[in-house]
Amino acid sequence: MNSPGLEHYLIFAALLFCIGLYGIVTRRNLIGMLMSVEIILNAAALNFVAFHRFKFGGDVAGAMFPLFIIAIAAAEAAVALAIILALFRRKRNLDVLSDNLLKN
Amino acid sequence: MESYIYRTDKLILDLTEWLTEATGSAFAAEVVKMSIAAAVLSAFVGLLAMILIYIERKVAGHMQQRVGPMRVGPHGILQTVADSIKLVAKEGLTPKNADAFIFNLAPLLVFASSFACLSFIPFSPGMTIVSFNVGLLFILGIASVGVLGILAGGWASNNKWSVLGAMRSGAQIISYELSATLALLAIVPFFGTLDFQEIVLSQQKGWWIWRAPGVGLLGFLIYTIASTAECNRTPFDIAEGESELTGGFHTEYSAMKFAMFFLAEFINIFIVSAISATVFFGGWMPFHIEGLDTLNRVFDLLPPIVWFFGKVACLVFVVMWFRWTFPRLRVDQLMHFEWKYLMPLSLINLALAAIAVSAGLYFFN
Amino acid sequence: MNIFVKTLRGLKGLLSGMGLTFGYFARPSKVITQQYPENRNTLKLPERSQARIDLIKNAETGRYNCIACGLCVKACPNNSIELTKFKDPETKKFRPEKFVYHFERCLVCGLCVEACKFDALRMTSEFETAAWSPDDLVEILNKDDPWAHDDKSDIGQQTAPDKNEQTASPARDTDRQEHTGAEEKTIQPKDRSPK
Amino acid sequence: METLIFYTTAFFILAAAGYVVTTMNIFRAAIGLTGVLAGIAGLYLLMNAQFLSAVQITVYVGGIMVLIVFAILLMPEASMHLRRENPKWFRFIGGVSAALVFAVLAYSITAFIGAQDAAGTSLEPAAASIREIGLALLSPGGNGFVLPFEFVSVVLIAALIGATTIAKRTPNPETKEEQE
Repeated sequence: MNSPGLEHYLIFAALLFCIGLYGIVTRRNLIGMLMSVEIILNAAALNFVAFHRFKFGGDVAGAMFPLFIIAIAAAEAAVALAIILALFRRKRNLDVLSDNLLKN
Repeated sequence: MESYIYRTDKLILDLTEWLTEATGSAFAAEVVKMSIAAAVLSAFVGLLAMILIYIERKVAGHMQQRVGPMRVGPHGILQTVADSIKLVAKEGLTPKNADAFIFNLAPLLVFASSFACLSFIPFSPGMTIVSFNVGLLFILGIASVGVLGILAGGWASNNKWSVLGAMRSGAQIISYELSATLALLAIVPFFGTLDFQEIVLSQQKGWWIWRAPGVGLLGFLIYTIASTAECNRTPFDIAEGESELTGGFHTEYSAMKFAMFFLAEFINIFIVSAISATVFFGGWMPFHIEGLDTLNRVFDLLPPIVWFFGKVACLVFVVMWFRWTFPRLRVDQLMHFEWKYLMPLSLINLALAAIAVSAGLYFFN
Repeated sequence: MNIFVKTLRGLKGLLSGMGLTFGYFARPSKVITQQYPENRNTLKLPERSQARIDLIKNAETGRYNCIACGLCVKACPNNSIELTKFKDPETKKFRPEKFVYHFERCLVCGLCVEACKFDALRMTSEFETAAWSPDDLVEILNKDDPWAHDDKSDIGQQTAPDKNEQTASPARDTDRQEHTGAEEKTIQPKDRSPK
Repeated sequence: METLIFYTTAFFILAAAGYVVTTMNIFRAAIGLTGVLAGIAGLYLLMNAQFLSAVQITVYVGGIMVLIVFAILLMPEASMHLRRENPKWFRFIGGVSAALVFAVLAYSITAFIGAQDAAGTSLEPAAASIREIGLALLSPGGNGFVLPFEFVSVVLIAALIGATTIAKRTPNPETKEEQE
């Protein structure tokens, strides 16, 4: 076995991405979907770091994107959880398919 | 042999060299070295917790005109040994409706995060188990993983008081973590590195608590308050308010699992004191006054490790002193204090530090 | 500006508190804890400390002050006093035949002493009251009266018969018959058992 | 050695991620997600990106996960057990779509790697140091990131205020009607 290179990380990130995708499709619970989104974001960030390390010889831009992804993920999680909390107070459940809020 | 006590970095280097020769490869030497470090650290943690618990009880006693444990061994020094044997021998219970997997995982999470923090502490020159360039940031990050363990433990107990205690505890820790982090970050621009050994080395001319004008002292005060709260110690121990929430998040825990929470608590006290000693009081660096060479040589007689543990012991004593002096805060007072006073103060401190660094304003330069 | 003054005042308060505790910490001579079994010979309890009850004797007549009125029995929340009385043929007054004290139920609250109108009860400081079995805790307080012997076999329904002492009872039983008057009445404690 | 660590960590992360998307208990999913995030921090360390690893642990594990766990604790009834899960065909669709996406990704990755090997344009493995990251974060111009950096701070403030406003307890019109 040679030491892990770019392709290892890329394949791994693709797998992780697909697991996150599966989660988003199958989950009906809002918090569960949010967690799947976090997995996908992490897979993307991992790709950036892998390219930065193995392809571009440590170019700063590759290390910068995960930082921004993490920052945006923090903002996104805060807002999403606030919305989920407000929704929960109204509907007392978090099922996306239980009834259509926008219809009525 | 004698010089090894003073030059522990040389000791580590020689040990690595010897191990590399003996085992034949650098990798095997590293594995052996890490195993030794893990064993030493485990023994150290057990011993440390026992000593700290004994000292805590003695300090508590004498501050309240009592005497503390006296019976087991001379002046009760074997009391904590007996207590720990009792704790280990007890039956570990899991409540019937608890989520057993998470219930058992939570103390491990808390303990592991505290234990991992220990590996970054610079005990002596070159004596750090993991020495790498973002040590300070990493230790702050890992310390916050413990909150998850607390929340998980409270939730998995399936007991509403545990959940309440866990949420109070979690809210308190993540709030005060901000102030603690900001207080430390205000000092970071002065030494311009996040590696603990380099932080210590940058204090050769003087400790940062004096060298950084005002910022050091203010930062130290903020960090002491915030870290006391982070450790869930009185006067910020509402998470374990005995009269209202019994034991807080660890109400349902017994035996070894409870011992792990307990151990983690005392390791945390040691860790925050060690960070404080390293960042503000020069770590293992002996106290030096420039110009007074005789005095400096006298101070150099003590090995660095003694300096380190001496400083940490003083800071731990201060934390214990707080506990047995001050009354407990109410939960709303606690949050008001953090968000309305401590946070703005630490932000101001950070701004002052930035100004001081960019203007080159520090002493003994 | 007010906030700074307040903060400084608060800091001063905190520091003075810390100074106080450090003062205690630094002077071990101020310790007030007593190491109990070691200092047994020099141990002095405060006068008002209360550990268990005792009957008071009149110093002149050498008799107990108790007139077996039963107020203490009624005052006791835990039914720990059991009292039988008889009319003394000499003085034509009621006297306790057996004043049985169930220490195993007693809370040491002192309500019986407060209830007593005849200065017949008091709390003593005798605190080493550990026993090997609950039966040992049942005691007859007027044991100086010749008719109140130590036989506990006929004490209340709640007490299990003590087999060791049963052998001694017939001999003393006669003793009792001599002194007991004709009228005999037992004041039974009120039934307060939970339903 | 590096290979061993990589495969162990990768396997651990994938197992934890699989657990996150399949478990019926949302709290356990959160604990699993913690494992995923911590594992990815480990992979960053393996790629010599210590700063990113520290940030990952501090913000993701210490911040976002705690936030999610708090949210779960605040909404006990709806999130503890996901009883009404999906019918089987739903899971089937998820599996198929994930597999399809993975096939596309895997194909493009192998094609890309093959092209790279043929062209030989890859540089030596290296990682940006903290000093470089710090300088780039605060310098304007072509290689600087000061504009996105400032934007992120504005976004964070906006998110902070927005989240507080949304989650604030407002009188619920439905319950009000019930009371009347």
